[in-house]
Amino acid sequence: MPKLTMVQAINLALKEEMARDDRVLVMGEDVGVDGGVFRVTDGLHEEFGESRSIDTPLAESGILGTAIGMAMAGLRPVAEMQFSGFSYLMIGQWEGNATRMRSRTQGQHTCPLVVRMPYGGGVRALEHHSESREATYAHFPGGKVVIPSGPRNARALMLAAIRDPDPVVFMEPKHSYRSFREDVPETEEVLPLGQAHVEREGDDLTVVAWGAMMRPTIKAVDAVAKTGVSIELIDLLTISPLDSDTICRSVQKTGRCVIVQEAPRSFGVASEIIARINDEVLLYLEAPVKRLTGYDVVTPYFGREKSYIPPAARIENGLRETLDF
Amino acid sequence: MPKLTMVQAINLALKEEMARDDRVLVMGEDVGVDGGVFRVTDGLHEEFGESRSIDTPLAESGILGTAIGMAMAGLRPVAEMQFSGFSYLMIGQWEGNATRMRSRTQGQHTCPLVVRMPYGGGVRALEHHSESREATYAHFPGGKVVIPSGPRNARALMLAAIRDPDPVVFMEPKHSYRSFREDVPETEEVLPLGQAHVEREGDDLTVVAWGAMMRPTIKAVDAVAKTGVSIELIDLLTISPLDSDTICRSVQKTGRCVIVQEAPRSFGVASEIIARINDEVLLYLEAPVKRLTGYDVVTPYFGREKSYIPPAARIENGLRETLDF
Amino acid sequence: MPRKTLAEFKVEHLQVLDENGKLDKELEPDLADGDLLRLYRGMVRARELDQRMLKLQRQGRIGTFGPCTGQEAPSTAAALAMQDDDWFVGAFRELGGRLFRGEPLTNTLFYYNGWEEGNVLPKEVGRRMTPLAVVVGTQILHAAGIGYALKLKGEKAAAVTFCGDGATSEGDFHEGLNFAAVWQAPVVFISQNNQWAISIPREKQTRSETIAQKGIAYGVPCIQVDGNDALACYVAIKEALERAYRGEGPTLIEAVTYRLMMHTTADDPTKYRTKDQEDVWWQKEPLIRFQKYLSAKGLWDDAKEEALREELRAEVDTAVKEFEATAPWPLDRPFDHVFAETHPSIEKQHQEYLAALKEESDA
Amino acid sequence: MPRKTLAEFKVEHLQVLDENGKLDKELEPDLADGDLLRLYRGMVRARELDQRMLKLQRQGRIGTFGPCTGQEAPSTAAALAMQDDDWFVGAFRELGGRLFRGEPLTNTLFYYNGWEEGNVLPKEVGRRMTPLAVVVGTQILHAAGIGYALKLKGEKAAAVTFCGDGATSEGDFHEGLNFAAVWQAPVVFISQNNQWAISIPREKQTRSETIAQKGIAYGVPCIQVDGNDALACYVAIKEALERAYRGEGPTLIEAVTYRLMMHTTADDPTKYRTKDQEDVWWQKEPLIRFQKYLSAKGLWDDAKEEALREELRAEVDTAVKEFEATAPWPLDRPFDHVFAETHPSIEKQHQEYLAALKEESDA
Ligand SMILES: Cc1ncc(C[n+]2csc(CCOP(=O)(O)OP(=O)(O)O)c2C)c(N)n1
Ligand SMILES: Cc1ncc(C[n+]2csc(CCOP(=O)(O)OP(=O)(O)O)c2C)c(N)n1
Ligand SMILES: [Mg+2]
Ligand SMILES: [Mg+2]
Repeated sequence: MPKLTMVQAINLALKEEMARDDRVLVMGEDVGVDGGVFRVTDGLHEEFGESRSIDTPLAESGILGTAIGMAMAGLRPVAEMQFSGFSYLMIGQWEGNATRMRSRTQGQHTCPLVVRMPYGGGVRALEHHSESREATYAHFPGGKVVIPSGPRNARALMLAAIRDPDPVVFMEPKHSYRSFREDVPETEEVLPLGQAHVEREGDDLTVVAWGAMMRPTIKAVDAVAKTGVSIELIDLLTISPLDSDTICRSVQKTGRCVIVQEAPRSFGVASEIIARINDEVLLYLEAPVKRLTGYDVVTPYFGREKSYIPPAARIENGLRETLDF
Repeated sequence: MPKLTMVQAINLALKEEMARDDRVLVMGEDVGVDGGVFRVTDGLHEEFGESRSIDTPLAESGILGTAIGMAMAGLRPVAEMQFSGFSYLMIGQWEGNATRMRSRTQGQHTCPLVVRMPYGGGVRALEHHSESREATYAHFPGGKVVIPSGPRNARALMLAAIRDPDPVVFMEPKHSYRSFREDVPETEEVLPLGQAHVEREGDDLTVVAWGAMMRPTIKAVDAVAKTGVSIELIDLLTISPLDSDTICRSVQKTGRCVIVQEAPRSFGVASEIIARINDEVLLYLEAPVKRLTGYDVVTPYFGREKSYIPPAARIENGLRETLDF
Repeated sequence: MPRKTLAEFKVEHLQVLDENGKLDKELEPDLADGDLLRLYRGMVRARELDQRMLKLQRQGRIGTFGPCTGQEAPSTAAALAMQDDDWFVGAFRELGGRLFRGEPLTNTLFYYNGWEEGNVLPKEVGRRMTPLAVVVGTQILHAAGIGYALKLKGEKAAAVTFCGDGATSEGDFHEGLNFAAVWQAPVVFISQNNQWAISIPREKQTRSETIAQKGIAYGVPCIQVDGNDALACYVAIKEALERAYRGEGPTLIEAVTYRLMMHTTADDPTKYRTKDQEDVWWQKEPLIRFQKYLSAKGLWDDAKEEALREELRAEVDTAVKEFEATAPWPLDRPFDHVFAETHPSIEKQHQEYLAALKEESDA
Repeated sequence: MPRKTLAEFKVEHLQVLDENGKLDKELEPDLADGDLLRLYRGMVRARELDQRMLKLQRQGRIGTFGPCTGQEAPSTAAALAMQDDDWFVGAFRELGGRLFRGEPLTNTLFYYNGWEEGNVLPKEVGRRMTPLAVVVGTQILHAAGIGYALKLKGEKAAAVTFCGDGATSEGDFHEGLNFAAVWQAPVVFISQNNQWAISIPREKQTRSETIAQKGIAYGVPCIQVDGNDALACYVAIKEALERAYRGEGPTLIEAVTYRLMMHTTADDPTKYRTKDQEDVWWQKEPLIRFQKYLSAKGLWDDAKEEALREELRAEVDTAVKEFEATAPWPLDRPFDHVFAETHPSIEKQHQEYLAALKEESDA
């Protein structure tokens, strides 16, 4: 099994799927000749030509809006937003059309497309290049939101997202793009959307994280586990529709839960998870669910960004506090 | 005290503030000569002229983007999105500029502006005219989200919103636009932003609602109260920043809570309220917090809309269930 | 080196049949009599349904709707000019074209009664026709994307899309024309300039002398046509389609027309425009002149007109009866099409909803 | 009635000083020697800072940044042409103009080191200058709104805004020009067409022959200038400003230039363009020809050049030293400017954050 970075793994998935299915194409700003500013679409231009790796004009609504047309006409576009911070310009098309075309026409027209977008902080980038706003997309019915946490699941989820008959926002934690490698099987591996993954099993505490937060969380979990505590760690993988069953089953068992979220605290994904726990297994809780999150401030420029994203030490403290409650 | 509808009360606030402060102006599609499709800006054109009641071209990003420029240059624009369902087209400007200008320039440039938008269902309108998406705006730091529930607080909150030094999304429950009247004082009344209002005091159960959900909720609360239960009813008024103190103090007292939300359930405002209760007063809870909400489906067309928005009977059932838990 | 001219542009206007029914023989399209009659019939059919809907709305039998009266020509002419394999990507004032393409009359009735049923078309009709686009201008981009797909697949087909004059102010109009131009995609953009966007007159919408010239910004061939002249519309659209089929990219057509009725039934035009202006445009409306044209050709007379009107009114009657006799789908239908396959968390809400409905109806 | 021409348009090109320093006397602006020298100095100052930043970035002493080398003329000429009361609404390649308007060199260093400090300007400078606009094209609308405000208040002032060639594809460009045109707002739109939007060449960005002609879509006067010719830039901008002051509305100026360096330091242009193309444009860059022009006027010589360069390098040295000696604001500063007044729920998070920081540093 080759050891790949997440960039390489997503690139592999795109290549595989474009080879397998000639309806699939990639499109966006600089995705063609340049291979994408993060090189995620590198080589696709050479292999599949410019008509299937489209360098578009600089217009996000234009990219999604035309992708919708392509999807309705039988193609399977994978559109890139260069950074999630520019994706707000296409929310009109997302909310107004991509997520509604199926219900609007009762299945007569559909939008099988993927919108890829690097998100999140930690790469010393300019303003607007570091936000984590999965909750924004998760609140719109009719669209799915997927966030991989490592190379292997990124590849398997990307294959699933492209094959999914509905529109998927695929948010790529750019902090994890090249920071580590994983074995990625040579043979095809596809993970189902809408299902969380239990990364570590345990009995004393449930920890939920996703995307770039998985790495510091694993670090914290392992540190605390060394002290003899049994921790269950859940990687969401799909944000919406949310797999509450896996979470609630775990909390029912452990009675304690910590959620680690990069985004600002309020109205984020962690809140929804707490609400699901409240709905289903409140009476099993032995401590308040803890949210370790970003803060309700405008994302700081990179000079002051680091400590705004929960670092491993803070997560570790949070785990201990919840265990000691 | 004159009895006014919410449309008249907001119109009054705009008129008062435009008369008091010549930096204030209204702008948007059809807000001028026509007086707005709901007549909220009626008469402003005659009284203040077309340069302060601006009929803009049909472009939502254009409306907010130019309003931002006006605000930076010393005006106090009140921009209308004709329906909240079209406001997604301006989220790029909202997230990228309105909510960030203060922090970006550390207060050197600011965006004192209001974006008014009718939202919500119940008026038999076309597709895209019935959504309730306050959570989308609430998750962006740096902007406030305000929702009045009746004529009197609509007027007092509008005055506060216009005078606020920061950008405010002012969501108007169009179902309540003309469905009832209230006494609105002749003298100026201004309500502080960021504070919830305790509409009824009580000891047995806390109920939280906002906007158009207040009316059916009051009905349900009154029906249940007749059976000798003491219910505290909180009207949020400001969605973000959220006044958790008022909510948590109440739940600490009552031990039970029901939240009524028009929007789809997941990743909505109710989830954040539950999370705040979890953070602060979990141990006082005697029952799971109940969410009575819309569903995670694409908002149905008006022929099937009614029962998707929590009706009074459903709320009443929910209150009883939570009391009986 | 003085200031030197880099590029020059002009915008043309096309009229074939003037408001008095006077024909420019040289420009007359070569249409078979049968096609001319179908075109006329298509326009009258839309008018009849439109006017009936106004009555139904006033009687509270359907919800708010946006009439198309006076704007029958551009979309009906387009539908005549198009092949089955071309995509029809409308906004919301193309009743003529939609019906001509085969949309049943009942769909419009369902739709404006707030039922998703109205968007479900017979397979052959719906295959290459998109549903009404309520968010102004967004469909323009879909057409550009569809055009790209047609080109990629090597189909000799085009996408024809419509928008209003107001819609040209939206960013999506700009992005749609630009993408289609860069891609040289087979797309015909038709802006029905009906002079108004609700209460906003054309002069407040944009300062350009014409809507057509907006094509210059994208290097897209453009023309203004008399949008109440079905022949001019046909000629320009046919030409644009041929260009598209030949791989020569998009065209922008401005069809100058007028919204003779209110914006929607919720609107009161007396707030913002004069009866005089309306009267002037009633003189220019598209049906009368076409009728004169057909009569001059010996294809039409009063008896035929009466027979046609009667037939179409009967058809509308039948559709209204069918509509009113139709039981709506069950209330929980919206749960069926959130995704292709439901998800446990949504199915759970579904069951909860059904239980709540039952409880409420039992109470 | 044949197809009749409704409207005709042309787009002009203006060059005053060609790439060899040859001057068109007739078009030469009437600028005092002092102004010419200030203009040159302003461009060289930007070049010196830009090149130093490239070095700092490679040494890891600042973060990613987007160089402006080769594009000094349009914004510096604009700054010279503008009054203090005009608003400067830039994108991110107007280093020349920003410095000319009085922005301290250190601001750019702070900014690209990831500190909000970089956006806080001396009061008089910041008063009518907006911060860098990262989301492409959004600032264009702000300029239109500022223009409206100036007009409403009756000020004899204008907003001058910049964007790239890529930015013209965004919906906000379209909406900004349209709003300003409808309002006849005093705005000068300058598109620095540097041929590239990261890796996307101008031909893939739009099919129009010029960027300038996009003004036709809005009824906005437009012109293309040699954007490496500071005199042509000055002439066109001055003319546009005068028009704006006279209440005659906006102008669109396309300044044809070239991005001589990478898009940002994170970009590798060898992936998508040739060294040859870059070389051709190095021959046309703006400083050399202006130096020739000044020399021909007897205002410049090698000694002066050397002295200027030395002086400016020393200034940059000092700024870098000051930057590196500056302690950043405290880590919790972002809590101070969420709103004018904080809110209990945010203050609570603030305290929690401070406690976490303390705990982490104690550990
Ligand atoms: C994005 C968006 N903004 C606002 C509206 C509300 N609205 C519906 S139709 C309309 C006017 C449309 O004018 P035009 O494009 O000229 O089309 P017409 O109605 O004249 O056919 C407006 C403002 C909308 N549906 N979508
Ligand atoms: C809305 C948006 N989309 C994408 C980006 C990423 N991006 C930054 S600069 C740039 C290219 C800009 O090209 P152009 O407008 O020509 O300006 P130039 O960089 O050439 O000065 C892109 C795509 C962005 N900052 N904002
Ligand atoms: Mg119109
Ligand atoms: Mg460029």
